[in-house]
Amino acid sequence: MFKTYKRKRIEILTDSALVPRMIDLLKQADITGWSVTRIDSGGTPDGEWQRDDITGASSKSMILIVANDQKTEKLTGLLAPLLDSYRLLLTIGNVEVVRGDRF
Amino acid sequence: MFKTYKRKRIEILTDSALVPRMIDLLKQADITGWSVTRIDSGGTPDGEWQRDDITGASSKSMILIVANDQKTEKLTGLLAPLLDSYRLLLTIGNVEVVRGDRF
Amino acid sequence: MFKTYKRKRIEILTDSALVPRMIDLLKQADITGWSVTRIDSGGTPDGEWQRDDITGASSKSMILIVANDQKTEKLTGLLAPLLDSYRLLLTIGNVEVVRGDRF
Amino acid sequence: MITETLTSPVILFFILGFLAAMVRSDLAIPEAFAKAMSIYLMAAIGLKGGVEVASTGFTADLGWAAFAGITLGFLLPIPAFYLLRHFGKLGSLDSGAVAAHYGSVSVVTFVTATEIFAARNIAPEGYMVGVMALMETPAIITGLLLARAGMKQSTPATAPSSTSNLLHEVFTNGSVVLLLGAFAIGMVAGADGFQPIKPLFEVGFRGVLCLFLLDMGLIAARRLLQSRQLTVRLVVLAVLMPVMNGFVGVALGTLIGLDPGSAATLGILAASASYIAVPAAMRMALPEADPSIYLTMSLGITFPFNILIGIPLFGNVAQMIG
Amino acid sequence: MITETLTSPVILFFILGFLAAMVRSDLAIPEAFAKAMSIYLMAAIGLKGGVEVASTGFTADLGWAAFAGITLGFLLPIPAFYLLRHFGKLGSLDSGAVAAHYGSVSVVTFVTATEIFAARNIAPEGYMVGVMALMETPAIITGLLLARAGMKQSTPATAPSSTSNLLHEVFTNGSVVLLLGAFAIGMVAGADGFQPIKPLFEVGFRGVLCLFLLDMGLIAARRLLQSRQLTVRLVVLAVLMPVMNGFVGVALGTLIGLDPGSAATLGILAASASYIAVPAAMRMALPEADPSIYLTMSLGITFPFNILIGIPLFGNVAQMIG
Amino acid sequence: MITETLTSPVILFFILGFLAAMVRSDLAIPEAFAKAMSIYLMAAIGLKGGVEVASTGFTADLGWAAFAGITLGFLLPIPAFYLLRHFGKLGSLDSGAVAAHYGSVSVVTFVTATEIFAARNIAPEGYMVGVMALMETPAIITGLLLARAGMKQSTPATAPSSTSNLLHEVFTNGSVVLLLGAFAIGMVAGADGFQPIKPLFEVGFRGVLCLFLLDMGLIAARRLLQSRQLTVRLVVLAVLMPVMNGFVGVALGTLIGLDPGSAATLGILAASASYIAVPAAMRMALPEADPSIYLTMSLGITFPFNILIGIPLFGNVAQMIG
Ligand SMILES: Nc1ncnc2c1ncn2[C@@H]1O[C@H](COP(=O)(O)O)[C@@H](O)[C@H]1O
Ligand SMILES: Nc1ncnc2c1ncn2[C@@H]1O[C@H](COP(=O)(O)O)[C@@H](O)[C@H]1O
Ligand SMILES: Nc1ncnc2c1ncn2[C@@H]1O[C@H](COP(=O)(O)O)[C@@H](O)[C@H]1O
Ligand code: NA
Ligand code: NA
Ligand code: NA
Repeated sequence: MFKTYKRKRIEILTDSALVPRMIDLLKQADITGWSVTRIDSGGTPDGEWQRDDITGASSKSMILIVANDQKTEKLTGLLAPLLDSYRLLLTIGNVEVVRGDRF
Repeated sequence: MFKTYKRKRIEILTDSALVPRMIDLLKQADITGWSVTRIDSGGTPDGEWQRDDITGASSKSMILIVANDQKTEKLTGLLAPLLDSYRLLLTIGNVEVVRGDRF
Repeated sequence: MFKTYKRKRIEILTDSALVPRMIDLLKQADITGWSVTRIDSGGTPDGEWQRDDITGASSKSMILIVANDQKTEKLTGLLAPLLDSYRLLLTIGNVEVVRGDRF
Repeated sequence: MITETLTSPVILFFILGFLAAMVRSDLAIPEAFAKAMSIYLMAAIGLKGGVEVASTGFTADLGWAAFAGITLGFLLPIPAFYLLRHFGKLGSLDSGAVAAHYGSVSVVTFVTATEIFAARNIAPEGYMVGVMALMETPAIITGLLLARAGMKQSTPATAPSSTSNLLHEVFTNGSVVLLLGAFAIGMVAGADGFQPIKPLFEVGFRGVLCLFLLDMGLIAARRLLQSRQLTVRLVVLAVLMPVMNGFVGVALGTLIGLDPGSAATLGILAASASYIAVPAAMRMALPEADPSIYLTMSLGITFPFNILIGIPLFGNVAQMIG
Repeated sequence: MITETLTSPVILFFILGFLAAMVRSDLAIPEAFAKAMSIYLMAAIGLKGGVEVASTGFTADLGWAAFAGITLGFLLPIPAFYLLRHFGKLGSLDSGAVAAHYGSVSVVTFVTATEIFAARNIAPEGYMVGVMALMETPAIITGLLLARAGMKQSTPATAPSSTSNLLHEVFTNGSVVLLLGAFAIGMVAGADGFQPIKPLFEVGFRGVLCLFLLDMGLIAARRLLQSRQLTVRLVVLAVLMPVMNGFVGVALGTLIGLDPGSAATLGILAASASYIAVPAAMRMALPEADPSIYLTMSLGITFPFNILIGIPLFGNVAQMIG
Repeated sequence: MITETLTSPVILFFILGFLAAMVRSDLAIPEAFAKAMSIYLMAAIGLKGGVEVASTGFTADLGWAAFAGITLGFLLPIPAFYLLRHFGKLGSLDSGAVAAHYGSVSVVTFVTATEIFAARNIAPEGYMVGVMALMETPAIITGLLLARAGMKQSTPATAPSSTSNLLHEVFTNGSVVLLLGAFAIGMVAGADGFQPIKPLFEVGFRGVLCLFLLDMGLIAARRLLQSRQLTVRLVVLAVLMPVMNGFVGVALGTLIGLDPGSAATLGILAASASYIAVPAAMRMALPEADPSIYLTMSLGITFPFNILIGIPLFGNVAQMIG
């Protein structure tokens, strides 16, 4: 049988233009694996937006990361002060993975 | 240190044509933040489908929402009767977020 | 009132070229519902990649599945030996769903 | 005319796409590209129609053709609904949704027919583009009324979108706005104003239509392969309804005095089933109706039928009775 | 010139898109298609400019125009910043970000102006494409310096991206690289080398511009509808700044001896606000600035203003004083 | 011929893309657009080839060229495999996967070569498009047999996709279906039937090729920058294999009596490495092989090598020995 490990599943929703900056932060938190997907539209109390590739300034991406508790803690610490000014959305959930040593 | 809050992470998988209707329901549940991403293909016992932008009628989207328990309860109540007839998929998971008062 | 059921939310991140193979495995695990979305870029310790539709060989997809514990167990068993050689990422989380008998 | 049709590259690309999907090839046209071609084709035909009307002016024929088109749009769903309900054994929701598709029109069937009729020297009048745009939406209204009348007793959990919402959706539908907008631009710009942008909209037109039909062939065949709800009765109706509607259209067109090309075009408009405006509207207005029924009938059967048989058929009929 | 402008199909497509979004039509251009058109337009104008310069050679005029353009790029954000800060009541971060947009240029405004001036027989010189490319980035630097000077006291939690990073980003910006690269290719290839690829880049040009402006109309109107931060003062500035900058540009162009078409083009470049290079750079360099302010002002107000009024206005002014 | 090649806009756009990626510019071509251009190019060359063959008929030359192409496809992977295994130090899985790429062909290398040979008055025969399509898949079969022979002892956890599945995948591969389908349409339609759609497929051809090569330049350079697995030995092979295969191809083409242009084209087909059909097939059939090895060698090194050096080289060789 295979063994599963408890890890964190982190989602960061951010402007696509800021993805490289976020990846720098991931690396600072010793995280070396991530996946990015585009978000097409969304809404906030201020209004709604659609992805628009012409300006590039109003398109958002979701960064998905699986990491252990320690790296998650470190990343959250790096992100927390930026959440408001950068308009990030950060969620942290629990998942089980198989090859635990990879994360 | 920063404090984290327990919130619900809700996913609604729906036809892209029905996204505006779903957003109306979100607003009825006092939810003001959401993110939508396109789904490219999928399958059900009835068969498989691929996204197709010509008719627009066979493309699906995922709406992602972070909300507190009370709003989640309200939304689930609004959605439950529609799940079958609208062919929705609804999942509710637990996540931790940093700025809890926003959700 | 409506009742909710505990189910597993499974994510498989894989090369888009391997999605049909994965779907064969889902069917072997009696799973008949799934959704696929494209991933746009990502990184590993070896380097970073961007989706590229010309060769098709460097584009990745995420398969999302909601399933009960038994099917999840079966699927994980089928996937575990492939995780390394196919470079898959597999996460399993807990969610609540409304129409539990469907999964 | 049928064999001539079958050796035209436009049609051959449709067949190529259809066969490729049937042998389960992984050939795929990126959707953004398909959508872009659809927008290009609509802008091009709208412009050309508008430029033509700018030179001919509003004639009585135009008025009659528009009136005939709108009338067909409102009325054709009614017999379709009863056939679907009683011969097709569909519920009233699904019957209303399908009927709306057959009362409305298919832009690409229209474009292909125009090309083929032009090659046969029976090009329709420019205003037929406008008639097509006007025929896109009336059937949506009839289809919804029929569906709701049939299901009066059972109230859905939440009210379907309000009538005003729906009317808004119907009249601001992207394809209607684009077709009528480009038509208006063509009329304002006239032949002179059109000159500088003509190269793009004329040079590329038939080639883009080829690539678009390649994609439609793929989509049509994949619909057929993936469908499980399709009964023999529904297949019969997906062929019978275009034949019936097409004859009605040609006859009406000839009756009001249109030239054979325009009458044949009115026929093929009546025969065609919507694949853009109506599916989206039905998904919003009747979310409980099963989209795989109307999409498979419209795209999987009626569309190929019209492209391969309907167009030459109604062309011949119009020339005979015209 | 304004009424002539308003009946050109290029402008009419912009108006169609604007109106369609205003009545909340679901008309949408796939983004990949819009991006593709943007790349096509930049490659085409870069090539054409380069081919022209290959035949005329580097002239003193060219040098003066380039110098004037770069100077405008560096200096125009300064008065803009003070207006935004004191009349517009924006913070220094947002003022700097907006000012950078107005110092930089809008490619599609340039292209549209070139088309309209050419139709009025005052086509600008080919090298103006190069001038435009050079004007894309200086304002970014000035805007950032202004923003940072204003917020010296408050240190952001993490350092914004380092200056070297930023300069790299600014000079390797995709649109700058493409414009200057295509310009260089045009110069190397010359008229002969351009011949075989000319068909694509010339035949389709105006038609593609129509469809692109259709999309810009949709984007502009949707920006306006979705914005909530827009104050009356900001609306005033979004019209005032292009008028001011445009007059400065035309005057400077005339002063250094450019022909009326090129002077008018320098004017419209000064008047235009960036919608590609600068928003992306600001999002990276000043993530705390609110993108909805600069995008709404630039795309929602200044862009339509320039397309509908600025272009004919500066064309007339340049002809009068030229 | 090399300097002439290097001033052609088509090649200059490739270099622009390559340099842009090397300086880490954010220039990007939307993938849907790149895919669309790839489909357009394949449809265009398929059609043109088919139309030419419709007028020349099936000749003995055509038969010999097809036979030579298929033979090369089956055999070229064998020496490649041994070089990769023993000189390149790759495992048998990776060696088989890479060998399959070098036995197959690159569509865009073919198209670029055709353009450049045509400009040098040694245009290849129309049927070479068909030969190219036939050369896409045989190497996949040889490559897999080699890979599986080498790893007989070690059984993978699950069986790789069955042979019938794989053959299906190989023969219904989208690019093969499109090339052969368009070729067949060209043959059925003939010069007359092609006339109405010719504008799109001819007018735009070279311009689209420019933009496509811009993207290929970006992709090639980014592959190189991102690769970490590349050893010096593999770099040597990525240059050596095209040279060897190219000489074999030109020699064989000359031997069977092809004109210099067609022989040079057979050479460049042999020299080129697949970047569409084979990577996808390998990912499915040999998921354990490392895609970054074959993509980097094929796209990052061999493709630029062929575009910049291979094409003029084999053109010259064919003219000398022809
Ligand atoms: N920890 C992680 N979190 C999220 N995505 C990851 C992670 N590690 C790897 N990935 C994704 O999985 C892909 C394949 O990873 P690998 O198996 O390391 O080649 C990467 O390119 C990423 O997109
Ligand atoms: N509660 C939420 N759930 C999901 N997405 C959200 C939520 N709140 C905000 N977002 C997304 O985050 C983006 C930025 O939000 P904001 O920080 O409010 O500007 C929005 O446009 C949404 O796409
Ligand atoms: N168990 C599942 N897990 C993930 N996605 C699902 C599941 N079941 C259904 N779906 C998705 O939901 C869509 C609609 O399903 P249905 O309601 O069965 O028509 C399908 O096409 C899938 O994309
Ligand atoms: Na109809
Ligand atoms: Na400016
Ligand atoms: Na080869």
